[in-house]
Amino acid sequence: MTQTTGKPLTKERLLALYRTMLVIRRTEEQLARAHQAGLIHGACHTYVGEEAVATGVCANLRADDAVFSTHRGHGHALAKGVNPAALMAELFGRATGVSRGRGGSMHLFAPEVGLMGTSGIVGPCILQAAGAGYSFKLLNTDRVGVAFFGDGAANNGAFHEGLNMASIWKLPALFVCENNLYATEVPFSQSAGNPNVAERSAAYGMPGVLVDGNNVVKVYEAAREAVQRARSGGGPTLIECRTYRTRAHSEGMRDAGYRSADEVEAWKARDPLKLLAAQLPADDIAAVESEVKAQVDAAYDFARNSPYPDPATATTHVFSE
Amino acid sequence: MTQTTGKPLTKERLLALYRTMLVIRRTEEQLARAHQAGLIHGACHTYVGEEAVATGVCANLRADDAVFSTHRGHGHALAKGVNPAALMAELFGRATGVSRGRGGSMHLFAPEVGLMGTSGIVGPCILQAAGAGYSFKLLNTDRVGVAFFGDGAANNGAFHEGLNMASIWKLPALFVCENNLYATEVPFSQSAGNPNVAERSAAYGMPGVLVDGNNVVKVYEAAREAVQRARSGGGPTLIECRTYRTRAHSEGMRDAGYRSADEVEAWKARDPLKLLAAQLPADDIAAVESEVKAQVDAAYDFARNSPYPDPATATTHVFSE
Amino acid sequence: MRELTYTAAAREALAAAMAKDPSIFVVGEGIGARGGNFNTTAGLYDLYGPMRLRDTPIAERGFIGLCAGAAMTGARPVVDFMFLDFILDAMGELINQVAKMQYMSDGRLKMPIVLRGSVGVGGSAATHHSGNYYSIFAHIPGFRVVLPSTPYDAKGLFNTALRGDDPVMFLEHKLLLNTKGPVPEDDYAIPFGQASVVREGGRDCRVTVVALAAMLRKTLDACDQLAKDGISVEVIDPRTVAPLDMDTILQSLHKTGRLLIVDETFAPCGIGAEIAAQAVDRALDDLDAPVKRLNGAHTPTPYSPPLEAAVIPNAATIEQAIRDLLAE
Amino acid sequence: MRELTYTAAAREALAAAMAKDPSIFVVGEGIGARGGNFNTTAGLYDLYGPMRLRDTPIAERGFIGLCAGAAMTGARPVVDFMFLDFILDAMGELINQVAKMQYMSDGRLKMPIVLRGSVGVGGSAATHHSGNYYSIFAHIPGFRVVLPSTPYDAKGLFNTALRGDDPVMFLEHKLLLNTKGPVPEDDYAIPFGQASVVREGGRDCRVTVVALAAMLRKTLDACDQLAKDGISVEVIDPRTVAPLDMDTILQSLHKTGRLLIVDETFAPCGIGAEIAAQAVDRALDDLDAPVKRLNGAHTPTPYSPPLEAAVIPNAATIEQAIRDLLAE
Ligand SMILES: Cc1ncc(C[n+]2csc(CCOP(=O)(O)OP(=O)(O)O)c2C)c(N)n1
Ligand SMILES: Cc1ncc(C[n+]2csc(CCOP(=O)(O)OP(=O)(O)O)c2C)c(N)n1
Ligand SMILES: [Mg+2]
Ligand SMILES: [Mg+2]
Repeated sequence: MTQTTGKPLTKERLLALYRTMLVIRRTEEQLARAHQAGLIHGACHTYVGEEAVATGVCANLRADDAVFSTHRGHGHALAKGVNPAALMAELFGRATGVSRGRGGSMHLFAPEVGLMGTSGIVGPCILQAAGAGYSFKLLNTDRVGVAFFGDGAANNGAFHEGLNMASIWKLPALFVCENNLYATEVPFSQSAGNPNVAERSAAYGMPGVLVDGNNVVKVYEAAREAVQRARSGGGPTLIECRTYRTRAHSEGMRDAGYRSADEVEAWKARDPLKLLAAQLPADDIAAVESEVKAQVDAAYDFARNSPYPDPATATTHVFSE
Repeated sequence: MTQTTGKPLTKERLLALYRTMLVIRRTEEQLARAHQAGLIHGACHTYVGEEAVATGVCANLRADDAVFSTHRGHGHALAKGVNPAALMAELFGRATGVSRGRGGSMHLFAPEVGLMGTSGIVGPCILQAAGAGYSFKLLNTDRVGVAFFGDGAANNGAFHEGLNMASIWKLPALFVCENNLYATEVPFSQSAGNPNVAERSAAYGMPGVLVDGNNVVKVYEAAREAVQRARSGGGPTLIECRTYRTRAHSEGMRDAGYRSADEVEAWKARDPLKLLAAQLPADDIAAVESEVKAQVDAAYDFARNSPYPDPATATTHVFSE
Repeated sequence: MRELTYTAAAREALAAAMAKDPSIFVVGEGIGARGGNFNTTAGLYDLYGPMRLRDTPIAERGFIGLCAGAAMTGARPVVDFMFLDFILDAMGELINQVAKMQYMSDGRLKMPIVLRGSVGVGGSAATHHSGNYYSIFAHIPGFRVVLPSTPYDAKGLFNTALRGDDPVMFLEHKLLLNTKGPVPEDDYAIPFGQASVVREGGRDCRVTVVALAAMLRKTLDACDQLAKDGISVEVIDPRTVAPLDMDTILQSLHKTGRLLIVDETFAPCGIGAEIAAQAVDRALDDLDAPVKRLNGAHTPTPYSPPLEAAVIPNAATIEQAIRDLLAE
Repeated sequence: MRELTYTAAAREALAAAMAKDPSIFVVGEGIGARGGNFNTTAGLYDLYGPMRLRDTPIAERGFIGLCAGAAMTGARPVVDFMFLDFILDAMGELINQVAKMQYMSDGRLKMPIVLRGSVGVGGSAATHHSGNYYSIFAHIPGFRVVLPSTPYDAKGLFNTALRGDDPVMFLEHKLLLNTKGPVPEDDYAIPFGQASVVREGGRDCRVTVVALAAMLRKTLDACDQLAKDGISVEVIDPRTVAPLDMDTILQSLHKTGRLLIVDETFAPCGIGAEIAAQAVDRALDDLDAPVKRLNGAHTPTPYSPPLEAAVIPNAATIEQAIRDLLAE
C-alpha cells in the first residue's frame, strides 16, 4: 500500500470535481428515465453511486491519455470528456451518438478525448490499457493507459495476465478496480478467495492501494500519485476503489433478493456527491446544479431529436480502407 | 505457508521413492537416446532433474485420484503408475502406447491408473484438476485432483481462474508448480512480477507452501499434508517445488545461451537421486539400479518391437458412439 | 396440447434430468439463487443447492476447463453462458481439450458436457451480445451442435443432449426464448441429425428453403406471402448443424430443383456454404438453378435499430430471394 | 535469382519494416534473444532490444489483448505464436476486440496487428501443434487471412501485411518453413485477394484444382504424374483466403468445367465449402461435373506417422481425386 501526498485541493478544483460527478449523476438519471420511456433500445448500466471513481481518476488525465472501460462505462466517458449529448444520442441509437449509433451503452468510442472504448465483455480493458502503456513507452511519450473494471473482472484471467505484464515491463498504466461488492447479483466475497483486490498487487510485484471510492478527494490523490509514477517511468499501479452501485445492475432489471435494503441505504448515506457537497458552499453547489441541469436537458433534447443512422452505412469500416 | 508434520519415512518407503525416481530417470535417458536414434517421431520433453516432484506427490495418491499434467509429463505418468513400456511405445508411435500412438510425448492418457491426460497446451491441467475436485466433491468421494504445471503456467490466466475457484468452493485439489526457473529459455524472474509462486496463494485465500523440489522427502511430506487436507474437506493447496531441468527444454533443442554452465552444475550437484541415495545403503541402491535397468531395457525392446497402429483406426472415437 | 415457452421447455428437460441423475450440475453466472438471466434454471437452486447450481466468478475459460475435468471424472456438467458470446475466452479449452478428449484417450474418457447459451442478432443487444458461432463449432471435430427453433424441439433436443456422452453446444436464439408452442408432458428425445420438414411443398413446389433458428419463423412468414400468389415452398429446419441431416435436404432438392439457405450469420465458411457445397457435390443433376444463400451481412452487429435491421435477413428479403431464385 | 527459405523470406520483410518504422514491435515466447523457435526473428534482438523484440510470459490472451491496446494507440504489433494453436486462448480478444474495433469506432481507430504462426499437420506434431484455423478466421468479419505457399509469396504478402492497418493472420505451414525458393532482393508487396495460377492448364484442360498451403506442392506432384498420362490440370493457389479471389477461380472453371478443392483442414464449413458454394452460385452453367472437395479427415490430428498420414491428403489421393472427377 502506498501513501498519498501533495497539497490540499483548492475550492475551484473541488467544485470542478463536483461538477463532473453531477454531470454523470444527472445524465444517468436522465438515461434511466429514457430507458423507462423506451428511448434506449438495448441495455443501460448506470454508474449512479460510483461517480467519485471516474471523476477522481480522470481529473489527473490529459486528453491524450487512454482510457479503456467496461459495460458500466458512461461515467468514464463523461469524466474523460465525452459530451453528455453524444452519450445520450448513442444510447438512443442516433447517428450523432459517440459511436454513431453502432454501440449503445456498452460500446462507447471517443478516441478524440482518449476514450478508447468500453466493452460489453468483461476483462479486455485491462489488457488494452497495458497495451496503451506499451505503446506509449515504445513511442517515448509520457502518456498513460488507464483501465477501469469491476470486482468481477478481478477474478478473470485477463487481470492476472495483464497486471503481470504491466509490472514486469514497467508500463505506464493504472488499473482501477471499482469494487462495488457485486458482479450482477453475485457477491464478490463469494466469488473471490481473497476479496481484497489491492492486496493482490503483491502477486505481481506492483504497488497496490485501497481507497474509499466514494470519497472523490481520496480517489483523486491516489490516482495523482499513480499517474505521476507512471509518467515518470515508475510503472503501473493497482487502485482498488470500494464503492457501490445504488441502482439495479442494469435498468429494467430487478434489484432485490441479493442485497439488503439496509446495505443500500447505508451506502446511499455515503453518496459521493453528498460527501463532497458538505465541504463546499451551498451557493456554489446550487449554481453548479442549475448549470448541469441545463446541460443535461439540452443533451436530452439534442439526442431525442437526432436522426437515426442511414442503414446504408451498416457495413462500412469493417476494414481500414 | 504451512508446516509439515508426521513420522519419518521407513527405509522401505524411501527405497520405493528412490525406485520411482530411478524408473523415471532411466526411462528418460533411454528416450533421449531413442530420440537421437530417430525412434521418436515428434517432440520429447524429459523430466530429468525433476524426478522428486512427481515421485513425492504421487506416492501420496491412490489409483483413483486424478492427475492432470503438461508437455513435460513422462515423470507424472510413470509416478502415477504407467508402465515404462507403454510410455516408450507411445513416443515411438506404436499401437501399444499408453495413448495407442495417438498422442506421443505430450498426450499421455491412462485413466486406468488415474493419469487423466497430459497436454501440449500450457494451462488446462490446472483447471481440469479443479474440475476433478469438483466432481469428487459432488459425488461424495474422498478422491483428489492433482495438477502438475511449470512456472510458465503460473503466469497464465488458467492459474488465476483455477486456483480462485478451487479456493472458494474448497475443492479437493493440489496445485503443484514445478518451478524449474525457466519456461523454455525465458527465466521466470523476467516473466513474473513476483517470482515466488507459493506466495501467490494469498491472492486466492489458499494455503501455499514452498518446498525444495529436489528433496523427495520434503515434497512427499508437503504433499501428504495437502492430500490429507483435501480428502478431509479442507480444500486445495498450492505447492511450489523449486527444481531444475538438467537437460535441454526438449530433446534435440540447443541448450545454451540462456543459462550458465555453473548454474547447471550447481543443480546437478543437488540431483534428487543423489540426495536420496546418500541416505540409503549402497547395496539396496545397487539392487534397485539393476532391477530398474532390466525393466527399462525390457520396456525399450517391447516398444521398439510393437506394431504401428492400423491407419483404419485413425478416425475412431471422435464421439462416444 | 399444453403450451410452454422455449426456455420453459428446455428447463423442464433439465429439471427432470437433474432429479434423476445426481451427477448433473450446472455452472454459470447468476444461475444459482437468481435462476439464470433468462430463467434457464429458475426454481432449481431451491431443490438442489449450490453444489449443483453453481454461481461462478466471471472466468469463462476457467469454469469450462473445470467442467472438462469434471466430465472426465464422472460428473455431467451443464454450462449456462447466458450470452454465448462469453464462450470465446474458452475456445482453447473447448477446441483443444473438450472436443479432443475422447479421441485422444482412444475412447477411454467421455466428455458429457452440455454448453448452452443465447445466440443471435436482435433487440439491439449490440456486437458483444449477438454472436452466432455454430459454423465454427461445426467446423471443429468433436462437437454436437444443436439449434432448436421451437419449444417442442428445445425440450426434445435438450433431452438428447443430457443423455449422450459427447460435448453438445445447445444454442438458443435470443428472439426465440420467450416464444410459446406445444410441448408434450412426456419424456421424449429428438435424435441429433434429423432435420424437420417444417412446411411441405406441394406437387408443383419448385424451391427448397433451409432456414435456421430465428430465420425459420421469418421464412415461414415469407412463405405465407408467397402462398397468396400460389407459390409453394418446402421449408426445412436442420435442427442440428453437426451432425447435419443432408439427406433430408437432398430429398427435397431432388423434388424441387432449387435450394436457398437462409442463415442469419456470416456467409463465408458458414453452414450455408457447407450445405451448398454438399448439394453441388451430391446433387448437381437435381439443380435447376444456382444454389443461393441469404445471410447476414459480413460485419460486426451494430446497435441502432435501423442498422441492426439492415444486417440480417427479414421476411421481405427472404421472400425476394425466393422469388429471384424461382426466376433463375 | 537468389534463393531463400520461406522463413528467411518473411524475416527479410520484417527486418526491413522494423528498420524503417520504429512503431513496429514483436511479441512472443522466445522471439527475443533466442530469435524465435523457428528463427522468425533471428538477429533482430541485437539490433532493436527488448522493447521491440519482447519475450512474453505464457499468456496468449494477455499479450494479444495488450497488442490490441497498443495497435489502438499508435504502435504496430507483430504477434509471433510459434505454433498458431496457442492463439485459441485469445479468441475472445481476437473476435470481440481486434476484429471489431475499426467497425465499432466507425473507422476512427485502426487495428494494424499482424498475427503469425505455424499451422498445419506434419512431423508428428500431434493434435495440440497441428491446427489450421483459417476457415474460422475467414468466417469472422474483420480479418485478412494469408496462407503463403512459397518463399516468394511469404515475403511479398508479409510486406503487405506490415503496411496495412487491418488485423492480418499470417499463417505459415510448418512443412513449408524450411523450403527454399527464389526471392527478389527488392522490396515488393503482393496485394491481398490475388490468387496465383500456379500451373496453367492447356487448351484441352478439363479440371481446375484449388490447392492451399502445403497442399500445393502435393497437388503439383500429382499433376506431374497425371501429365505423364497426358492429363492437363490448372492449379490455383488463392494465397489469401480472406479476401478470397473467386474471380480467378471462376475464370479457370469457366475454361475447364470441373473444380476440385484440396485443403488439408476440415471440410465442414471450411474454405473449400465456401469456394464450392460460390462456384455453384455464380457458375452453375460452367459445371460439367460436381464440385469436389478433398480434405483432411474430420478428426483431431493423431501423432503416430501412419495415423497422421491417414488423416491428410497426399499426392496419390489427390491424383485419384482428380482422375475420379475427370471420370464424372
Ligand atoms: C466475459 C463476460 N462474462 C460475463 C458477462 C456478463 N456480465 C455483464 S456485467 C457482469 C457483472 C460484472 O461485474 P463487475 O465486473 O463487478 O462490474 P459491475 O457490473 O459490478 O460494475 C456480467 C457477469 C460479460 N459481460 N462478459
Ligand atoms: C498455451 C501455450 N503457449 C505456449 C506453448 C509453447 N511452450 C511449450 S513448453 C513452454 C514452456 C513451458 O514452461 P513451464 O511452464 O515453466 O514448463 P517447463 O517446460 O519449464 O517444465 C512453452 C512456452 C504451449 N505449449 N502452450
Ligand atoms: Mg461489481
Ligand atoms: Mg519451467
